[in-house]
Amino acid sequence: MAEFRFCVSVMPKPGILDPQGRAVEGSLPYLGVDSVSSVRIGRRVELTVEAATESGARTIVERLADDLLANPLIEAWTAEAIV
Amino acid sequence: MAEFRFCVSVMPKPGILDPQGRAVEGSLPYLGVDSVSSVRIGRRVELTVEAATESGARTIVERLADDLLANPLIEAWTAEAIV
Amino acid sequence: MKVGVVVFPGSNCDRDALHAARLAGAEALSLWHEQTDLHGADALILPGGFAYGDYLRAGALARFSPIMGAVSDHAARGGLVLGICNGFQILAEAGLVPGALVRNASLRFEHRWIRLRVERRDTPFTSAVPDGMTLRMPVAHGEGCYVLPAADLRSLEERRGVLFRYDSPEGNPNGSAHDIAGVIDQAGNVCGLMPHPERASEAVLGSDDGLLLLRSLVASAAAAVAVPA
Amino acid sequence: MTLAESPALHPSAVLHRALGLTDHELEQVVTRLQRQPNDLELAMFSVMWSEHCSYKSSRALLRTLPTAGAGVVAGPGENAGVVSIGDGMAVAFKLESHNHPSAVEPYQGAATGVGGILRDIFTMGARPIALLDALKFGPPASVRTRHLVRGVVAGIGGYGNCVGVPTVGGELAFHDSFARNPLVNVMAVGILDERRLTRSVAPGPGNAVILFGSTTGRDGIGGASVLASATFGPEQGSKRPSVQIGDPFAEKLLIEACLEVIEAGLVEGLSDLGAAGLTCAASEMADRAGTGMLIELDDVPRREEGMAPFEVMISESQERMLAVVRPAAVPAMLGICARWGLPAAVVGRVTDDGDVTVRSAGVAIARIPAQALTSDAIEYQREARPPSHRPRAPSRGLLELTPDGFPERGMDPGAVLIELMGDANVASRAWITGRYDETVGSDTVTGGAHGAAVMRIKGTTRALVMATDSSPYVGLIDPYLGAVTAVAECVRNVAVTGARPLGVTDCLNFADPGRPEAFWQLAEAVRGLGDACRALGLPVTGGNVSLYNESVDGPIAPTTQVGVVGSIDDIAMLVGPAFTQAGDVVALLGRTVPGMGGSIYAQHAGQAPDDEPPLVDLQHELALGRMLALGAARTILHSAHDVSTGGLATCLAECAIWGGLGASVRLSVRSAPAVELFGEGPGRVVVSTARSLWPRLQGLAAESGVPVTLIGQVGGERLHIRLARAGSTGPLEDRGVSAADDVDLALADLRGAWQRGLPRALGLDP
Ligand SMILES: Nc1ncnc2c1ncn2[C@@H]1O[C@H](COP(=O)(O)OP(=O)(O)O)[C@@H](O)[C@H]1O
Ligand SMILES: [Mg+2]
Repeated sequence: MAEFRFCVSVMPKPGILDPQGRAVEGSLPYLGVDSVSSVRIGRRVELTVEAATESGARTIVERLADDLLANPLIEAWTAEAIV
Repeated sequence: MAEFRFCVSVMPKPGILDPQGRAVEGSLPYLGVDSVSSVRIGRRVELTVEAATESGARTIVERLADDLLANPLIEAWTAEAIV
Repeated sequence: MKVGVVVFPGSNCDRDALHAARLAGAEALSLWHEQTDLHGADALILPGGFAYGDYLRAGALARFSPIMGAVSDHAARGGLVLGICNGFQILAEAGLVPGALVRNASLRFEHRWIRLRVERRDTPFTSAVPDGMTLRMPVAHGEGCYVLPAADLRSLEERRGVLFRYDSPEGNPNGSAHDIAGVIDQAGNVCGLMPHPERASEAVLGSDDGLLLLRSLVASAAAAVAVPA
Repeated sequence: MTLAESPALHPSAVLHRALGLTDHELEQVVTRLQRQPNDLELAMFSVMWSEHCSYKSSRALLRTLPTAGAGVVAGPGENAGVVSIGDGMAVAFKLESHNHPSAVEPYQGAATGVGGILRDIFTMGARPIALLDALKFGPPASVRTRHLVRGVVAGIGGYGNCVGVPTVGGELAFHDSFARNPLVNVMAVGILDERRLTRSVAPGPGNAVILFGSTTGRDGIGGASVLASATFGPEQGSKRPSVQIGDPFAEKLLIEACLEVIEAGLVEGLSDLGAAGLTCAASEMADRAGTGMLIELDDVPRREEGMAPFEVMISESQERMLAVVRPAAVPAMLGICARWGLPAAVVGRVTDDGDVTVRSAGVAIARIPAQALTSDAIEYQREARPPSHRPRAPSRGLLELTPDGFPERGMDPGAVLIELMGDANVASRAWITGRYDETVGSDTVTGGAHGAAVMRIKGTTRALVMATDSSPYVGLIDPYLGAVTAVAECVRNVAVTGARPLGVTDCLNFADPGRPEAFWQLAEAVRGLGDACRALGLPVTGGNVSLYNESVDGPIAPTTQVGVVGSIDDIAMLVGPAFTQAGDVVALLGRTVPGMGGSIYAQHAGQAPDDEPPLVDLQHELALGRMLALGAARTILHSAHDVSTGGLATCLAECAIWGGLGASVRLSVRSAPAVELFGEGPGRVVVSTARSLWPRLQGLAAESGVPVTLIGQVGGERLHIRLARAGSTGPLEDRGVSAADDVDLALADLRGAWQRGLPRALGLDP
């Protein structure tokens, strides 16, 4: 058995409103920033998986992401191994 | 001028309590998952920057991360360009 | 007639729900989330609060609590389930009612007294509400903005699945689509709403309008008990 | 067991100074130990002898406070004061500050402040039923203030809402002196069955000591991190987080678990872990019981690897408790913790040697008499010196006054009233209270928006009434009077509802006691607090002292925060502040006293008629309180609202706005219109009642020895205040003053100004 560290990024689906992202955009002028747009805010989950192989670990991560970490109605996720 | 898309990952600093991560870990047994540990939860911010060069864009992103996106007392961030 | 109130770690309106269910005439018992049987409860309330701290997403962790299997089975058998606030979020995460509840548009926790329009009186949750009456009760939540993809929203409206809407001069407290405050599932026996009827069940607290919903629940469940299917 | 001489960790011989102990204090440590302390022991002394834990500068003063009273079940010295409310029930309440953490990290600072004060309540066996937050910030227009307000309010809501304790009241004030040093004082109130009263003691040598709740990490090591840097090198040490993160979810589980183990009779003593963590809980519990305690350091459940012994002993990780449990009850206790998902471990036992002994790998690495850390900690008699000049009332120069003290001719007092209604210190707090769950628990009868909070007690006809007040503007001019004013106001806020005040808690927010002027302020405030409570017959049942509240801008306005809890037997008799009935008469109890110092009007006017704050007549306050209780019990009062910030005019406006009913009032001008309308003299209450009850109200006032004046009538959609010269019924035109000296405003305009005031001042979205 080995340990693998993964990161799952969960972002609001396109079309789902993202009030947090909008709030950040709204505060940019106060920081004197006018070159930033399309801010989207999501979650980043890092976790360690114990498994025999990386692909075994990935399977577990993907199940977790599907079942728990993201709500498929409103969010999309991607998972990657962290080195 | 060109557009660059960046992602800023904001995570609780090492040693800083992460109640979210802890709660997720605590409920994993109910999902039948026992091989996952060290869960840390942070934010992922995606944004588009208009700048002449990527390094110019990065400077803006880094300033934003410092001033607005992360709380330096308890959070650490990293920024990377998304392709 | 027994109402079971499910207690998740972090639930904080469970005692309020028990109290209000008793005021509505029920025998009320609390059901610890690690149990897998309902101890003879005829109707269930998933109370408000912050199950698992509402960490990750409100309701996301609670839906995996051991008792949720029994809750689903109860619902599948046609048993009544009422989710209030956090309970609504849990039902939505568990897929027992349609939709998702996300951060309030204001990005702030909102506590205020609102008026609730009751869209249907032919449900087990609203049968005791007099015609034309709007209900006054508090909302208290940070993630109560109801979202549903446009097509699903249309079919929800078509099947008259929206049971409650905000109807206050100050407007919708959270940015919910179509001012939706509460919905009912397709079969009509699972209901979730963000406002707190249990906190508006005695005049001394400012309103007893909420008791009408609990009375409806208790009467409907009692009727179902009296005439076993 | 012998104490292993652990090697000195710090290269320099002046470790004690780096830890914040003076040379004299080190000598005192050596005297008490009768040997040199090792580094771990020095760390334990340094946190326990801090001002925060030892009250070394204030202990002598606090001893002068009256603490005895009917029904007091637990007074100062316990985690919270407890007063009996009859039928075997009692109320636990306490105020506490979290000022400095909130200045650094407003969200977490405020959140952990809420967590800490709640633990003081449920430690005693009480279920927390209410929170009140008293907040002081700098000028509302400043960017720093806005950042702090947002963070603090979000933190209080974030924690309180999640644990499910309603935040039902509080206080909010702005003053330049709080710009860099905001005050975040939180009061918690709980109810318990008296038989379940649990003390923070470690009785019974041989009993097990159980640490439960969250695991222990490196949170809040703060100053003592010099020890870490000595061991690990400066870079690593400076990375040590000292910001504490609150986990309200863990706290909620902790509340339920604690109440369950107390109900089951499993604990002999229970304490929360706050400042100085395990060291403080262990030594206080042992000292109070006259026992000792052995801590097996290796058994403490940890969150991080490689923690040094001192880090474990002084960690301020949140949401932890220490319980003393009979050996036979240990499995049941651990079982309940497990069911609530809380890490728990036996970490030691009670001993009979009077020492706190820390052991690791079978070796004692610290041994200190418990007394030396707590009741026999160092104490100072600081020097007090009154300031050479009294500061004048703050000036901003918005309004001009003519020498006779009247608003400038042509100046409309209605415009002044509108301005005051929108002042950040007076305006509606709805923006803040709307962030707090005010109704969770299903007991809230009256929340934070209007005067005192009222919480019914389920299953009874009773209610608890609670409020918190302070008077920093008066305190700035006269700290003694500031404290007296705060007590009088807070007691009055409770009394106007018809409730009987039960006891007082306080939080003393002052500057560096090493400066004689600052210590004088503290000493004066404690004198005022004591005098006021004695005069009103109320015990001080507990409180908190927060010193060193100053910044590069200088010291804060001396702030004596006061909290009062009262009880009312029959909630049906409750009197609210709002006008209820058109046609009712409006009367003023008490008399206008001169003095504009410290008033909001003085801040706006720039030049007040005088800089003297109004004096408080405590005998009158006592009579007033009795009269209000009788008035409620005999159902003579339809409403009662006390005159405070902004004076009689804003008081009337509030009665009208909240009731949705206007009023027309005629006031006799004895001194100057500004004093009558906007003076903040204490001891006054605006009441309304049916015209037919007016003779009974007069009779009650006479019987109570309280002056009462009929001033008007409820009704309409406007607030009309006509100023008349004393002894005459004629208007001021007689004196050639324009009719603009009348206030005549639509309720809608008053309400608008009042509602918009705070978001506008703070630049927040409404
Ligand atoms: N200003 C005060 N007035 C009355 N009692 C006080 C005051 N300050 C502290 N005390 C009492 O001293 C004891 C220690 O206070 P504190 O260290 O704040 O307790 P804890 O650590 O449990 O919060 C408590 O019993 C408290 O009530
Ligand atoms: Mg304590």
